[in-house]
Amino acid sequence: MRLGFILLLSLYIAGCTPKRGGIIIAGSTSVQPFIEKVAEHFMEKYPGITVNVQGGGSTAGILATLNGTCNIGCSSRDLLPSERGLRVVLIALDGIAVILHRDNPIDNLSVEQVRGMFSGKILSWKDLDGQDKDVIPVTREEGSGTRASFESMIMGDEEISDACLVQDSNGAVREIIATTQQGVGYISVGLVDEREKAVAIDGIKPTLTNLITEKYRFSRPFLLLLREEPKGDISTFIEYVLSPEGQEILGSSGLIPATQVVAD
Amino acid sequence: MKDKIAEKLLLFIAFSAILSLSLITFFIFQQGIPLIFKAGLGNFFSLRWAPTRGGFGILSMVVGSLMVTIGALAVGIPFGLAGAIFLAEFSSSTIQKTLKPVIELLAGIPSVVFGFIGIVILVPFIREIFGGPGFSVLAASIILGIMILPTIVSISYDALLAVPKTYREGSYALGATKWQTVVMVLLPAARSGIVAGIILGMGRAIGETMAVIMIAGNALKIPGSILDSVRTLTSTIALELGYAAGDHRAALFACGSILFLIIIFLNIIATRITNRK
Amino acid sequence: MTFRIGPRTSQIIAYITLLVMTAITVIVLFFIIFYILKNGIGQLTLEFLTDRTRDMGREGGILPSILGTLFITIFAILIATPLGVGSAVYLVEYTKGGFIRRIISFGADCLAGVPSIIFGLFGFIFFVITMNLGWSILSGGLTLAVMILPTIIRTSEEAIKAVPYTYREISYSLGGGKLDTIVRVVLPSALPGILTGVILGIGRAVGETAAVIFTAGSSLGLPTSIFSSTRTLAVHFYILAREGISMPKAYGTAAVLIIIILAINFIAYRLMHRFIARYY
Amino acid sequence: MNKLSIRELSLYYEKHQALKKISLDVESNEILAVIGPASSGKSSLLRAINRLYEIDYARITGEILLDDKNIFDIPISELRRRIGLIFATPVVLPGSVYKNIAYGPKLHRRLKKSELDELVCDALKAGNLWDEVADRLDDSASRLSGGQQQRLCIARTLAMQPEVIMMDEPCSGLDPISTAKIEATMLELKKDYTFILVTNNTKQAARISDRTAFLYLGELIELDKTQKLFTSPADMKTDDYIRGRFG
Repeated sequence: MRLGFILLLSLYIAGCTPKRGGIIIAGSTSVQPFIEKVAEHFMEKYPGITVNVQGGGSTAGILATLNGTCNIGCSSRDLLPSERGLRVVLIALDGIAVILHRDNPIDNLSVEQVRGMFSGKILSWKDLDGQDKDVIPVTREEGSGTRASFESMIMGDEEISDACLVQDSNGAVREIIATTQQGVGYISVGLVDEREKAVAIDGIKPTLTNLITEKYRFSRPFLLLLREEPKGDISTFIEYVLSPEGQEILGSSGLIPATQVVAD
Repeated sequence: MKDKIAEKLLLFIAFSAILSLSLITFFIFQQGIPLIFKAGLGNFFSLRWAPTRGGFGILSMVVGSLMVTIGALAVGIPFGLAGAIFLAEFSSSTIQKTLKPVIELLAGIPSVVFGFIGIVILVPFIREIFGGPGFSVLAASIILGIMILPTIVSISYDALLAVPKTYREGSYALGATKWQTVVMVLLPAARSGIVAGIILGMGRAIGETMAVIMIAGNALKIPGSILDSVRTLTSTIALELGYAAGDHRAALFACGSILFLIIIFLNIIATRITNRK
Repeated sequence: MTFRIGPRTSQIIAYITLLVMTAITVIVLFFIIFYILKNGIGQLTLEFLTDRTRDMGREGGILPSILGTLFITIFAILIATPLGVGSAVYLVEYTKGGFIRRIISFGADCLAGVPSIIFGLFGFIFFVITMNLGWSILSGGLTLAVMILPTIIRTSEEAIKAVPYTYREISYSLGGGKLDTIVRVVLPSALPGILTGVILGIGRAVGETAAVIFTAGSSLGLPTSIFSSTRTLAVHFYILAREGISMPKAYGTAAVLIIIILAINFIAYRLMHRFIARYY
Repeated sequence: MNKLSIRELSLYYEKHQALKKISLDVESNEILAVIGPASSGKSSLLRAINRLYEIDYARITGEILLDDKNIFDIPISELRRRIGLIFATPVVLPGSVYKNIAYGPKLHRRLKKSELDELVCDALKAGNLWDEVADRLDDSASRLSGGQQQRLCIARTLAMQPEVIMMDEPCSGLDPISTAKIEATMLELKKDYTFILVTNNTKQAARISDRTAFLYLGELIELDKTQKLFTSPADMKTDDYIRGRFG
């Protein structure tokens, strides 16, 4: 019992002066899988530096960076005016793809049609020359960066209907669309796999070329956030992400590397 | 002297539970309650949940929580009571000794595993049979019902066993069958224990999060049928906490406060009932 | 003519109904365990258990999650056990009814009923943010400690109550003080019962998701200190399964989780049994 | 001289008064038997003397002197070391025979292993148990027979080197042979210790005690030489009791 107390006390003292090992990255669950991949390669190249990557969400990442809970924040949306003051590093652009079950005959949708399905105006696939079945739209949760981008790019002034299923990650949305024939959802282009398909919007497919040339307009920035000028290990990591090697990893995962955007 | 110090120290330690409870209450309420007044009660108990655009209505989530809880009880109570009665009155002591711990083991299975079974088996099954997305009140009710079974079986079983032997003997002596004895004597006598078990199960169902997120679909709309998707208070918190900031986060803590109040209320009732006997 | 079911017939109908319903309950339980193990056991190679997690869990093993779970659980137990056992000792040995006893019991009962998501919210706002411990083993462990505290209090209380009163009398009559009596006689006698509570607490901590995902984070790195963020087995499984990252790995992780939980419950059950055999 | 002096002792459990103004003396090296029907206050008397009543939340008035010193002026653990108590049912603590005996001495002072070994051996010998358990000191004490367990309890008390040994119906659950062994032990130990023996068995009191006290409903009815009390009691109630007319 006494031991427990001493332990508690020492923990408390230790808690007041946190010394944490390695680089902690936190934030957007959309950025997480990509940065995780980069971090894996980074740690192979620099075995002395550990990188911890976790989700939490864009907002949590921004807050965590502001109060120092993490060293680097990730965001999949631009900062709000109230959140300014952080250093922002653009690492890539991410296209948002509207996805359907792979057996769905439809390959092309207009912005209005997508908006109609998510706002609850289009209730059956029949209205889209499909089968006479209900549309099951799957959206992201309130506050999600992907949802915010989707709302501003596709929904315009209309609100996403309450009847949509809600999931809290790209993967979870994809999982439902992959198993639900009537489903429609939206996720990062880089995460679309063979079990579902990304449809063309107004005739333009979300391919890498179309994204780079901005023919496919639905994309958003992936940002790393810093509280101050990066030093030491943190700066090594940022440099690695922006190096040709780091950018190649992001590019091969289906993102548009920042260097290419700048080059355009 | 040594004894005196020990007593003081132990008294201090003994307050750890109530202290934790107070800290939890304080922090959840401190984060959540101001928003309720800022948004106004009318807004807070409305149907519009758009926390990034000033809509803080939790009504549909409260209704959702109640629906899955009632659904879970509809599954859990009959099976739980049947199991308890069968174990306590209709089976040999060997079966009792083996089955009771086995059923209690069910309580140890992590909720994510239940949710997973829901995703891979129950949801596709419902989708095949009834159509629709499969993520539904029905799926959540069945999975939650299974999850609260051990609580109900275990507590009801103990309550049945606690009924004095003389009651049974008295009833048999009057020529009643076992089943008649159960219905007319044992269940009424064990009523308070059984109700306490059900209330604790109810608390577990209303507070479950991960399994519900995985299988309920989480649509905000109040479900029109048991095949529709549903959103509970708990799933809202877990879904949105990661991305929430400012008033949005406060709104999630407000959801937590309401949930907390419901749970404490249920606990007080359960304690009242158990203490009465 | 009205048809009435006689008492004998109703007895038979009731018996069959109860039998069938109980059988369904038991079958469902076994099915869940069997289903997970059947699909997951093939994944359980040495490599799976001892390798780092790669590509978000699509490749590699679950070593970081095993270690993370282990550290968080040990941490939670180290904190909750002294507090829980101390509270139970105080409840049984130092209070005889009265206000203090009622308020402590009420606290423990309410805490036991608090849903894990509330612990998650609390841990997030209190340990992660207010105390600035970040997403870490420390925050997760402290949150879980609070969560399993009532389990340990309750089982220890029962175990200590079950120690025969005469043991205490003997110890006092031999000149032992209250503390001597508790430390040398009561606690050793109640040990199996207390351990049962601790082990049940471990089981709860290992299987918990909602309370740790917001306090320990979801980092896949190998934990290096108590300030490392980590992803426990349950959280890893949740993310694998929910985001459809890799079903085989999800089944494998679930199998590990189920095996640990079964083993823990089995040990707890055996200890409890030995304890009951000794005192009842 | 008087080992123990009790003056006007009353004991209350909440409202109920279990002892009513008892005054009696216990002489050194005697066996004082206390007899009386159920709830006459015999056990309460013992629990008052070593202050064990305190754990029952009872309270007392009056005075108890050990070697002319008020028991409340003696530290409680020393008091209880000096006045041992043997209970009606033998209660062995969990653990080995050795641990049971060593429990008391270890509470009171630090001892080397060799000293402790010697103490355990002496206590078991004095308790007439050594021959039966010498080769199984590490066995669980709960495996001993009932009679052996009770002698273990006596040895456990002896190991603390007490001055007074109080026994609360020590033979109530035992067979005649075990009873005889315990009585023989007591008679042997009498030269070094003072005994207070509470018993329901009037024949046992008559057999081994020097003096006998008769308690009835918390009052001391009569105290006299055993011989005298059993042959010509002064009080009618005593007479009725020893003739088995009530109780």
